[in-house]
Amino acid sequence: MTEKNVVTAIHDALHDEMKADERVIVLGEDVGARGGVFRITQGFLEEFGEERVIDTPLAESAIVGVAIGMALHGLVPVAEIEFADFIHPAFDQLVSEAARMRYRSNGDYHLPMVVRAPWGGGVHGALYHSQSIEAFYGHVPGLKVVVPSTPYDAAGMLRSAIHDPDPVLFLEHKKTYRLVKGEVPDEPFTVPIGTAEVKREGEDLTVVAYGLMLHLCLEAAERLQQEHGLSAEVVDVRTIQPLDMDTILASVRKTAKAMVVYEDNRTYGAGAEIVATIAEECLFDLDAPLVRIGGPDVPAMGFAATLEHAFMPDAERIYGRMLELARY
Amino acid sequence: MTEKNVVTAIHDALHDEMKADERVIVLGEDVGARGGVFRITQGFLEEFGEERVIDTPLAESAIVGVAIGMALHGLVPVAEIEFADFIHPAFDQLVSEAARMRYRSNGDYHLPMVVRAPWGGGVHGALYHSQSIEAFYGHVPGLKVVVPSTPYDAAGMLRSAIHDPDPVLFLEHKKTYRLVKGEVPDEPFTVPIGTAEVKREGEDLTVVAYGLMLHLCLEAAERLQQEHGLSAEVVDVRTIQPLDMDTILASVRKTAKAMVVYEDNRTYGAGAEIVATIAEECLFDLDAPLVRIGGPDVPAMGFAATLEHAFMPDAERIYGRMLELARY
Amino acid sequence: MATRLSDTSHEALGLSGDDLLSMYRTMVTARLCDEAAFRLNRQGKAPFVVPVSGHEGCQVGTAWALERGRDIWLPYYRDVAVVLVAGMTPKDIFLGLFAKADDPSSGGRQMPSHWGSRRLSIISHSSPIGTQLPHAAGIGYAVKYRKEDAVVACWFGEGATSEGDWHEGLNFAGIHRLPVVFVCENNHYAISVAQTKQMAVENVADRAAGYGFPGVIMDGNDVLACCRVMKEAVERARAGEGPTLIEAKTYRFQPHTSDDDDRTYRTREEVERARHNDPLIRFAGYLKEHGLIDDPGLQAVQAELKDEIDRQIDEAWNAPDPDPSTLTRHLFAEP
Amino acid sequence: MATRLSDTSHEALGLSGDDLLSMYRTMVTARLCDEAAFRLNRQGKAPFVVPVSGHEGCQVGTAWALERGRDIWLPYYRDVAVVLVAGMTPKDIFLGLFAKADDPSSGGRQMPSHWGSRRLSIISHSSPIGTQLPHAAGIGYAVKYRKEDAVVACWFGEGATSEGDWHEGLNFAGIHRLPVVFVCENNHYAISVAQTKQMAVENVADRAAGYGFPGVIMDGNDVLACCRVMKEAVERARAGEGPTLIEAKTYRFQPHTSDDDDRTYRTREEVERARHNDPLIRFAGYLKEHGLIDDPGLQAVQAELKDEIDRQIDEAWNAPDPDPSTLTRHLFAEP
Ligand SMILES: Cc1ncc(C[n+]2csc(CCOP(=O)(O)OP(=O)(O)O)c2C)c(N)n1
Ligand SMILES: Cc1ncc(C[n+]2csc(CCOP(=O)(O)OP(=O)(O)O)c2C)c(N)n1
Ligand SMILES: [Mg+2]
Ligand SMILES: [Mg+2]
Repeated sequence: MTEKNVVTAIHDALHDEMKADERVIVLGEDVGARGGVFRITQGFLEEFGEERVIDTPLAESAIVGVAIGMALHGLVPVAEIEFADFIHPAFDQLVSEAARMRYRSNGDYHLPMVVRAPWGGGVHGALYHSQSIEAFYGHVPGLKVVVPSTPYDAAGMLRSAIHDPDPVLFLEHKKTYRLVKGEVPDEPFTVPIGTAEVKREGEDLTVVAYGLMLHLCLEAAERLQQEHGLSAEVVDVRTIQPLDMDTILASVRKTAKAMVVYEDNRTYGAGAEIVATIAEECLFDLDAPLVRIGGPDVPAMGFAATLEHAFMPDAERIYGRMLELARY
Repeated sequence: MTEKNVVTAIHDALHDEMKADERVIVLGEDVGARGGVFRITQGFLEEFGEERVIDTPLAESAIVGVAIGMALHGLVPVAEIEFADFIHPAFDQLVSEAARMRYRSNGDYHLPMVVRAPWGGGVHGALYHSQSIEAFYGHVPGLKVVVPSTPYDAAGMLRSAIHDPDPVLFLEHKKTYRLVKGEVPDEPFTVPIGTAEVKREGEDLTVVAYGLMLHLCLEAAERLQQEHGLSAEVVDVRTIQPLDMDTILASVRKTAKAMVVYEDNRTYGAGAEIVATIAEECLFDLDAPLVRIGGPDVPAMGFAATLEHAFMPDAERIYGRMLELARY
Repeated sequence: MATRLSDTSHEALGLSGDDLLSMYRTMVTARLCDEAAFRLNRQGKAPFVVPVSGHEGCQVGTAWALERGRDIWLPYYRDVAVVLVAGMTPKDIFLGLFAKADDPSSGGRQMPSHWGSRRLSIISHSSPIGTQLPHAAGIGYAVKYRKEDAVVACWFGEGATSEGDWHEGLNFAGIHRLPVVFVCENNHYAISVAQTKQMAVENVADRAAGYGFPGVIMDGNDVLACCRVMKEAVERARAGEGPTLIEAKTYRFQPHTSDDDDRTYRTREEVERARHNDPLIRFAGYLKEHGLIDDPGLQAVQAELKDEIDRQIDEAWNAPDPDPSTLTRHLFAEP
Repeated sequence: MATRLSDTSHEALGLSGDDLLSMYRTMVTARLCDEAAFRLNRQGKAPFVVPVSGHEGCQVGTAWALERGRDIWLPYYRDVAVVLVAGMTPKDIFLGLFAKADDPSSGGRQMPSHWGSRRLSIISHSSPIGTQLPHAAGIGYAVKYRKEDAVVACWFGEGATSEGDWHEGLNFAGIHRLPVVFVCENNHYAISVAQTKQMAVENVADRAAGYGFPGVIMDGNDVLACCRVMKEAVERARAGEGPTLIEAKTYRFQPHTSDDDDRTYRTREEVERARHNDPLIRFAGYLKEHGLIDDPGLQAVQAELKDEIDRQIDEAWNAPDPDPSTLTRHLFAEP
């Protein structure tokens, strides 16, 4: 075990996978000499060479489309989109191509490939370096979409993603990169895609979250315990698609109250699906209305600190709603 | 009043708007000599000339991006995407540009533009000519997304869209094009964007739908009335974004039971938001669990008739669930 | 004299008389598949047909320069004749047309003429135009990375050249000098949109210079010219010299698909004029000139192939439909 | 002799000595804004800076050929000097740097250097690279449709040329012969990615042929050369002769942004070498050669402009922040 931040955990896992398997290659903007703008691929060019560490032209549709071609012909590409905000030009390649290759060929072809993208706000990223994109891609059958939030999960799920025979969109919350630290095993290990995890056990309400919000919820849950002796069960979604509703529903059935917290624009966000499924599956187990906390429905957070703060759900507000719900 | 099908209603409304205002122009693939693959712009080239009826290259990102430029400089472009399935290459232009121009310029610029796209299945369209795309775009603050389902609404909402100072994604269900007929006023009229409508009044349950599904729900409601004397209130969503939850919630409060029907992939679909909001806003008014009927979570319907039928929610299945819910 | 010149030309290409006859049979097969498909369409047995007629020359000519079992094919929907060269049978094509469970491309999931077969190294493609260009580049990269000597060939219409993906795919292939041949079947229309509304240049091939590799224009109705140009491009690719963009000037004789009405956008005279350049007639003339076949022989080929195709159509027609329960299969790897 | 040649050149361009001094002052202003911004960044007062240094020559040279109040500007983030020519003040720029409520581009919503102003006909742009190319074409179409004589100018780095939108935008402009000038500021890097990994050609301008209009290469560090080439392109556009793609070869002296560390991808020697071609030094030399200014004069300009900029920075710094309640405004038209 070594204590690592999220960047190091991802760097190391990717490094080990590249070392273990020549089929694994990385491609993206600035992944070479620069080692990635967030330093995920630092040192890779020197160690693995230009053929396996490809600085691509500024062309996201090609990054994904070329990765598809590589995956069709025996490689395991790990593509990086510099910021999740810039994945949109590749929307068609992801939705129409990557997600459908296996299905449309009736199982004849498949695509072992990963697309990594740093997402999320709280980093002075303004309108185009702060976005949440998981709801768009969660809605695409044929794509797996993961949102690990700890160094352990990030390392373990990246390994699973690379080993997965199907395309995985691997979303890394930028704000957690250096903020969140944790123990990571030194030996290879995996965390399965498609499983949520109870990150904190509790009795009085269930809080469902992922990304940076998970950490704010854990913080608020701790405070709720200390200040009021109320215990919140915090479930980390971890995988947006396929969504592990079993774990979420089990928790809600236990606590009878549920709240979902996400940073993305609230309307039609991922939290809608979670709340809707709870409402369908265990409506009569509930002791309180369901609660969603999401970002406001504006394009994204502003650059001005005042506007960024006004956008992001914060621990204080989450805490307030948790207390209210627990006491309902 | 004249009885028209949806194609004719849209054709006529667009024609009148072009006639009334020289700023209105249409652009898209095959909109000129061919009059559009669905004949929406038939005769336009002859009447309005090449300058106002632009056959574009096969490049959706440019179609939307060029329309943005036109809207920035005094025109009111009505862009056609040949099939909604092919709008994905323009995702970035819609999400990052069209939806954000007003917001990012702090109100300095705005974009009076419409993007029309035929969507939906049941037309032997297979994986790439049958898709539902409303959930992707409904999640984009700054875009209005409408889904009229009758000739009257299509004509009235298209006029509203063209008069709207902000970008509107105007979705036309292909299967309704020639199937659905109805009376349309001969004089110009509008139907406001952002309002749902109760298309059939009822007491025993609320059914929320749009597109082709609306018509299947109305059919099933009629049968429910005739065979069981149970009355379903059918709400036509009409506008996906901004969503008129007031009308929907009022109906649910009245009937205490709700079901949402949509053709799109079920998970993370538009129905999730509607159900989630009902669960948040009137949980304790409900006498039965909330019900969602959506398409299966596979990329799209197959070309084989067997696969297409297996995908599409049909009137029989909707009827069955309505009966079950009404009797709950 | 003419004879000798032509002689040189096909022999210089390393093609025997049998090869030529075999090429001709493939072209005729493609044409007959079209005719049968439209007949079935009128009978209500085939809801959607994508015709190839007019493109057989450039398709067979270019495809012939590749090797089955070695090279990789990325055709587009118009490429009936390309997939025949790649190893599909008329039965395969009609299994797709009828959306049968055994359709090798997609098991009846995709529209007809959306090709794919792992066994034959035909890469599955979709309907959105132009998306396969980056795939071709990626496959080319993998071929080079794995030090294989395969060549990747990617076909598309001139309409596809307007898409951003087209640009991005060619640019990537150029940067890494990948073993990819890009083949444009320029029939001057994207459905109804004439070439002049698609681009301000006469030749798609002129764009190759902007990607750092050669662009070559050829008469798409001259099957041997196409084969020669393609062979050179394939050799360049195999020798590690990078991609080539080749452009075949051709024409589509039928409407865009069975859903189209081409009378709205092109005159019957224009279509008739184009038929004078029918690649089949021209190639038949070449074969006769070289004494490889005579008129009765041509008729016999036609009749024989027609019978064989009809037999295969019957087989395809009687094959089972996809089981509706398979709708949810093959989303991800199955346990 | 050299003097005379140069004389001809600026006079042939219709530029007076005052014009040249005015151009020079704009270039110095841009450079000084950079220096101030980095200083503020180190002081923790400006979290994000996008430098212009090195690009002042091609920016002022090209922008000068347009007319305020008549023409339309689509700059990209590097274009501090372009927006100065278009009418923004240093104060405007620093209001943006500090994300103040009065930032004319976005009221503090966007990152610094994301320009826009309806009053000045500067079209608002976003961060995603290359998206403004189709906008430029669309504006050009509207200009032509409305029979105006405005010219649309669109600036971008060579990195942008790899995006599909770039291709689609130029293609559309070519087809309709729109009054658009496309200006590539080729500094040979897209962040860390060297030009050779972005394209297999030496000149972006070579791609213009594929869109049916001229491509012109120029020394981006020679402000008058840039002005001449741009003037010709603007005249062509105004005369209804369609677009031009012009390419300025230049260099970026600073890291990509204040978040970048360019030592990871280019040597200090390379940067030093490029500084020998500093457009400011070269232009100062030209002015001195023509007796338009002397060394004390240059120093005086520098000092005067620095004071003025510092004053404007103070004003900007003291301006109010955006009210958080405005977060939800301007999503749609307000009643
Ligand atoms: C992205 C996308 N946009 C639009 C369409 C609709 N469409 C199908 S074929 C076609 C024309 C293609 O023309 P071209 O590439 O020249 O090929 P051809 O049919 O002439 O052989 C169009 C516009 C599509 N399939 N995909
Ligand atoms: C679509 C998109 N992808 C990636 C980025 C990240 N990015 C910002 S600037 C840049 C490099 C741009 O290079 P170039 O166009 O040459 O302009 P320069 O900065 O050299 O002036 C990149 C990759 C982005 N902003 N948008
Ligand atoms: Mg064509
Ligand atoms: Mg650059």
